[in-house]
Amino acid sequence: MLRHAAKAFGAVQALVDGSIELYPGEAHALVGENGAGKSTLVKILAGVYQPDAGNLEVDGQEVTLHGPAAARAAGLAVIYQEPALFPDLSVAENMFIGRQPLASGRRIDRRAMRAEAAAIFGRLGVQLDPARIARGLSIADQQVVEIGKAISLEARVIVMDEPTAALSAAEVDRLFDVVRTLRTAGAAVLFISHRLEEIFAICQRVTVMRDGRQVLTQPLDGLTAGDLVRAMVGRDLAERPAGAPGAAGETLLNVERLTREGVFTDISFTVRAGEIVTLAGLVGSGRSEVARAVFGIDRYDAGSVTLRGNALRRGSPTEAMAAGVGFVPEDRRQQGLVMDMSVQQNVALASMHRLSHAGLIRAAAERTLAADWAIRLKIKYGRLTDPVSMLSGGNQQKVVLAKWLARKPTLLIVDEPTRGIDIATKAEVHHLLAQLARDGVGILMISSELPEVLRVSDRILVMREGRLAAEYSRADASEEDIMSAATGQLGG
Amino acid sequence: MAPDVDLAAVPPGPGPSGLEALRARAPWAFRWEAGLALIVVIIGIIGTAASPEFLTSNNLFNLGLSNGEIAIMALPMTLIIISGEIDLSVSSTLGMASCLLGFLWARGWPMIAIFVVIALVGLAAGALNGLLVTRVGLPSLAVTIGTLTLYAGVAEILLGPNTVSNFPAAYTNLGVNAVPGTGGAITYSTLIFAVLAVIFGVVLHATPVGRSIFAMGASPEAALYAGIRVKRIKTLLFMVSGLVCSFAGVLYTFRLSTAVANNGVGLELDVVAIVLVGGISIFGGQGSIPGVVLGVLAFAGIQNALLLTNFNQEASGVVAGGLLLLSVFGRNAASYASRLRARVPALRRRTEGPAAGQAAAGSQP
Amino acid sequence: MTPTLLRREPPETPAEASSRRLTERVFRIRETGIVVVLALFVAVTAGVQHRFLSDSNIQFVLVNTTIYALLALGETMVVISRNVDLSVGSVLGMSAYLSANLFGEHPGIPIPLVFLVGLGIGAGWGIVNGLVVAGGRVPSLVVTLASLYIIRGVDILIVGGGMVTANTLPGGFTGIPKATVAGIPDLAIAVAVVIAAGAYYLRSYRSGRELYAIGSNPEAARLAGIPIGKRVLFAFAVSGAIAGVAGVLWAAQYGTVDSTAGTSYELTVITAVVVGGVAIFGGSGSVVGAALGALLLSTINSALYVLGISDFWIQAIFGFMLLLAITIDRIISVKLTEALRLRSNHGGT
Amino acid sequence: SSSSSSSSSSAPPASSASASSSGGLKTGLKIFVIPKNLGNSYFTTADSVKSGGALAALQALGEIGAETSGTTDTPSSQLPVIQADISKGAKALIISATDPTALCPTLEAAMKKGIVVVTYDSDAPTCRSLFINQASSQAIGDIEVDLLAKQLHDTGEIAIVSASADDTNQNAWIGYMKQELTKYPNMKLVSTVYGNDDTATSTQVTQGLLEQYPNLKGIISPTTVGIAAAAAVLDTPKYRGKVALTGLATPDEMKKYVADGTVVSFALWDPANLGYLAAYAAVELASGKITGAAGQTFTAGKLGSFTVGPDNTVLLGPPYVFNSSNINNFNF
Ligand SMILES: Nc1ncnc2c1ncn2[C@@H]1O[C@H](COP(=O)(O)OP(=O)(O)OP(=O)(O)O)[C@@H](O)[C@H]1O
Ligand SMILES: Nc1ncnc2c1ncn2[C@@H]1O[C@H](COP(=O)(O)OP(=O)(O)OP(=O)(O)O)[C@@H](O)[C@H]1O
Ligand SMILES: [Mg+2]
Ligand SMILES: [Mg+2]
Repeated sequence: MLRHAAKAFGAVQALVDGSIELYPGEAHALVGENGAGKSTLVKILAGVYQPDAGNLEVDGQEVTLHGPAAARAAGLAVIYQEPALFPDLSVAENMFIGRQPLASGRRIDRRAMRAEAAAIFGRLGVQLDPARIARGLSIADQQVVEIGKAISLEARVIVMDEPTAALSAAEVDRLFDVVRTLRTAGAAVLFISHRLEEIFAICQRVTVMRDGRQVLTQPLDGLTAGDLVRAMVGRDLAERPAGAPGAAGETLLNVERLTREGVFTDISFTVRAGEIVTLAGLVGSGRSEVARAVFGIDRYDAGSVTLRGNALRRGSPTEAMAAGVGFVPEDRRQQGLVMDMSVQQNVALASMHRLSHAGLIRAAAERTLAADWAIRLKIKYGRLTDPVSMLSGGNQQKVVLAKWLARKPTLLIVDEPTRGIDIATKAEVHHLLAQLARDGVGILMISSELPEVLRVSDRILVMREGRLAAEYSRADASEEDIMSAATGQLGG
Repeated sequence: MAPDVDLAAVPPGPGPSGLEALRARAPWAFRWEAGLALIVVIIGIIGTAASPEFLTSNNLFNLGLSNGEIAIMALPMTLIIISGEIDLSVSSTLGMASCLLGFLWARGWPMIAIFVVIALVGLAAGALNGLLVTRVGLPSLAVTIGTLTLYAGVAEILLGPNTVSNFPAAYTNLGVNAVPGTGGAITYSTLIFAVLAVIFGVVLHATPVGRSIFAMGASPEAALYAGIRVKRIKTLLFMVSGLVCSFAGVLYTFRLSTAVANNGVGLELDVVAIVLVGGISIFGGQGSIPGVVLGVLAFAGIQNALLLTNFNQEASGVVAGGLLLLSVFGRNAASYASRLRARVPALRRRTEGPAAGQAAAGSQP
Repeated sequence: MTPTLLRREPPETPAEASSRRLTERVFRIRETGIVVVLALFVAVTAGVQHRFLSDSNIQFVLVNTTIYALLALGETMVVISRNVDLSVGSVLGMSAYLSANLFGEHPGIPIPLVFLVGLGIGAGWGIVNGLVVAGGRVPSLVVTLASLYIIRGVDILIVGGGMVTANTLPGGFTGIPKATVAGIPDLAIAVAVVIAAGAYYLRSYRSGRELYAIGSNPEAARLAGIPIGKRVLFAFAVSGAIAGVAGVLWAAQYGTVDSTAGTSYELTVITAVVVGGVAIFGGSGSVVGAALGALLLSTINSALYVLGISDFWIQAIFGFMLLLAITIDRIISVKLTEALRLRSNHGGT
Repeated sequence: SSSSSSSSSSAPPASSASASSSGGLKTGLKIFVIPKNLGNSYFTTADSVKSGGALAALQALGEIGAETSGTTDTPSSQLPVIQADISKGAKALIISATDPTALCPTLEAAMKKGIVVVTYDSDAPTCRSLFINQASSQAIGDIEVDLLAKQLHDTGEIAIVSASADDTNQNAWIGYMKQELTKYPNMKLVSTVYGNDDTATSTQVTQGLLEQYPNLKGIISPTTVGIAAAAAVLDTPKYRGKVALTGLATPDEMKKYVADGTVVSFALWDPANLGYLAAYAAVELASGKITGAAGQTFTAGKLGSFTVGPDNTVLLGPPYVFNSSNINNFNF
């Protein structure tokens, strides 16, 4: 258990008074808005950060964790919010690095290592090749590997910082089975998520944090989602209507028989002005690849992409942007943000030319732009000139959104736009998307979270193994339909 | 739970918070450039103390003369390193241009025509680097080590054993005479460096292209997703480098009024060293032109001061290396200071902090 | 902490086995890339000038390779950990002079002892590099660029204009590079063994794998609790030590040593490493590849001389060959990742 | 004078005790000795006090001497040093020119300031008062060919391992070698290769020669680095005595190879004497005792008296031939 831990980063007081108690055999939920201090608390438990104050006890013994290794030795396993794999090592080695099973003479026993990895993936019900190198794994696959690693540690305390953020329903269910078995095996699980339904699904007790403080800890039964949200936000959250489907206008985007060898095949769909079209499907179904191809990041082998009737050159994001396309990618740390750059520079990154006069960037204009969007999206930051890496996961995601909204795109592609975004903000984002649609922007969304899909989409396209499996309008879509289409149990 | 309360009650130390305040008010004081400026001043003082000759216009002239080309080549190198690449072929590009100049002049070409050819060849040399890096996807370190040899080889082919030195005085004087009205202190190469420095500075720090260069250096993928033409800009940077270096080759040739195959051999590491002393991060994404200008001053100043004192010339390498180390540590000292606040309460975790974390940061080429 | 429970799980699935075959092929092919280039090159050269394959020339090439191959071994360990050691040339130079000088100072000093001294000098500098890099949170390229200057400077200060001449060296010492069994230089065999050992260590021992992990993603390595500082320090120490030994061999091979020994070797070694398919930004590559890279370089070199190419063309051709070699190697590896991507998506996640 | 100097150039360098400072020479003059580059053993021998070179002579004459230069033998590394020396108030410069055209503007400026410029080892004809020539290029070219011819009984393929292709000295000597070779119709120069005075490169070019010309009978290497590398390559039963080697080398470098028969004989002058003579000439000039005009004579301490020849050149003497019989009398 952790008591009264405090942690500050420079000016930012990330954690004021975070306390949490975990008991064997329980799944304990930790919730809070973006920037509430959850990950910071996690990193303290993991020995990554040393608390400025407060103490940590394991089995009643006070311990000081000098580093991740120490935490691991103390029986804590952590799944970090942002997967951190070794791209050049095999999946199996990623899981067992530093503790590979040994054969005679302290040599590494590769076979045993792969067998163990395979076994764990078996338990998780995923088909991931332990011998494949990690480079090129999708976020989801990366998350799976992280989970596998944590399980393989057979730790007594397992901390999961938003493990489901990148996963879709099927994988989530698997994960929950695993959590349950872990619990019955007597381990304690600390589970962080912004999806409250998940919390209620597997957790017994909950701790709510607000602005770096523990504001509530009690058993879940008897609590409602509303109670939690109130505790998190500190006020009642007016349930915003996602907004009625705007009158869809002219066809903006027209994707014809798009194909990329081995990733996706024969994808055709359109997005009209003022319409929100969602690509649903299991993780790894190739949705991001389609989006990347449309935006010009990846090349495609066949097919065509036209915007307002004029074809987009393949493999040229610059051209797509010029034509008015915006793209919020799924991996904010690698693709969405330049981590070393300041919040303000990141917001301005896609609008530099608009912000410059006579070829020179106008600093003032840049600042106002950033400040303006920071307010509109309620971004939590220290100074606009701080590196964006200082922001919490959710706030980072908002910065990415701001970067693209600042361009006033005619077509906005958003890949997992609310990944790791807290419930209040998520509502805002949904509202924002709806508003954009109403203003005539066409939106292509990728989401692995069915409630979200059903909530905001006008039309839903389901992908399976790189192909379009089904299409629904919001009216006649249900979670069941989508899941079955995505997994292939579609009757005919 | 008394101890807990006590612990929780520990207020942040006043010292660090004061430091924070200062940092907030005067961030520049924490930049490496500030420290470097200080070093330059110190070098100036020591130099003058060591030899009355140091600050004479005559000596400044010599100083500018012997460092002009290196300084000029450092500018494109700065942009390239910030963009996350490196160009080791600068010296052999200089040599190749020098030999081309001699080769064509010996065949009676008019100077203007020669300049045009040299410019084109320089651009082509840079383009080759750029294309191999951006299109084939080879690491620039490897590519430019290769072209370092290749271009030096071309120089050899051009002149072989010959030395060309009958260049018209009108040109060679540029190397010997000072810019009029500067009290004989400023060489033409110094002047050119100053002008280029301003241009490069503006481009890097005030234009979208410059911002893009920082972005692609810090995170190529994010830059791509922001619609920045990473490959194109990088290729252009290498071409600019080729152009500037071949221009430096012309200056070099006229200064020594000699075109010979081994001109400029081995300068590449000096150029890189200067850029690094100037506070450019070798990982890309960080640095400034003013820093590099200061780096040039520090580097040239020290070398020259050593020459004037009867210091054993053989050890100049030791001093240059020392300066280089000082630059990296100095840069960190600045950030140590700013991180002081985070470190103070954590002194007890000596074991973790430095070793692990810092190696993580340090362990990239 | 290894979960022994799980050991008794069903053995690998067919899919997995096949995939492993593929990934292993990846590694093998990385080297085959160079082997192919090498073979082609030798074939062509020998076709033009059959004496290129004469015993004596093979010996020449192998012996010329040994020093670079050794240095490449150390450099590879450093580069894999996402660092670089530019000081090897200077270290070699200093070790060459100081160790060879011992024969003059203490006539009759046992040769193995001299090698130990060289190794000690090298390891010393390597540890200094490592400590500064790992402990000082400073990029290795800058540090070792600095130590390149500094060590060479110190060397020049020590040596001055002096030099060690062959007459002070015992015949047993200068004989080392010349001894052969069945036409193969003993030295080449010894070096091959050392490299094999290095390769095995990096492939099959935890600390070896951790070097790859560090180079592949330092931040993740830290989270995984890998002792980054220790490992990086070790890599630099090994690189230095090897450079020290290489220095002694240098003295043995050339007999005359002054303060310029090993000048600008660093670039050649890094070239060998890169040509050998080691990723310059760490995480992947093999020692064997690097050694083959070194072999390729000195083969190209020797071929150009044996073919009697005009001296003025040699450098250009050499540079061209370099670019060609890394380009070919790159193309091969790209093809492989493509294959990998397609495969992984048939396997599907 | 030539006889006296030749005999003395063979004498092992005496300690500077014997130096008799001939009357009327100024003392306390600031004089800089500037070899092509530092850390080069040939020049260290020529300059240092220990070996009785230039600095020894300057010391004996009561001048303030110092050796300065860059670390690579390129004009761009030598030039700043010269400029600095001028700034430091030199009265005379004793310099081995890396590249006459590059250095001349600066050296001329120095002479205008009244600074004496004496070149040694490598000349800068248009911008110096005197050149101290170690030996006439003709003599060097001839003797190396003759030495090799004697070993090969005037027949066989031979090759040259030179330093860098743009080295004026090397090219001059090679020119005279080719001239001399016309005397030996059965000796065929099959190739000239360049080791750039780098040991590893010189080794490889030598190996290349051996493979390329299986009938190669002899190698001339008119550069100390080159000949040492070549000797190390030939020092195996396979080549010893079958491929002859000669050239320019310091005795110490060759002792081992002369002892085991890889090398029979080679030539050189005493670098120390070269520096010693240059120093005396510089002081004579700086003291206004001579102007450097042809025909003037002066005494250079233990080396006896010398006469300025045509082109304001002073000749140290003919190159000296080392072989098993005399090599052990020398250590430099
Ligand atoms: N390395 C850091 N440097 C500076 N500030 C930081 C750092 N890490 C986190 N912070 C700040 O601390 C606060 C808490 O961050 P934390 O990541 O713990 O939030 P969180 O609860 O995990 O949010 P999310 O749900 O979005 O992940 C945020 O305001 C963030 O800006
Ligand atoms: N950069 C890459 N290189 C190689 N393969 C990749 C890469 N990115 C993704 N893949 C593979 O392509 C397939 C589809 O990718 P991805 O998982 O992004 O699709 P998705 O439906 O968008 O999933 P997500 O829900 O993560 O967005 C997956 O099998 C993944 O492993
Ligand atoms: Mg978080
Ligand atoms: Mg995706």
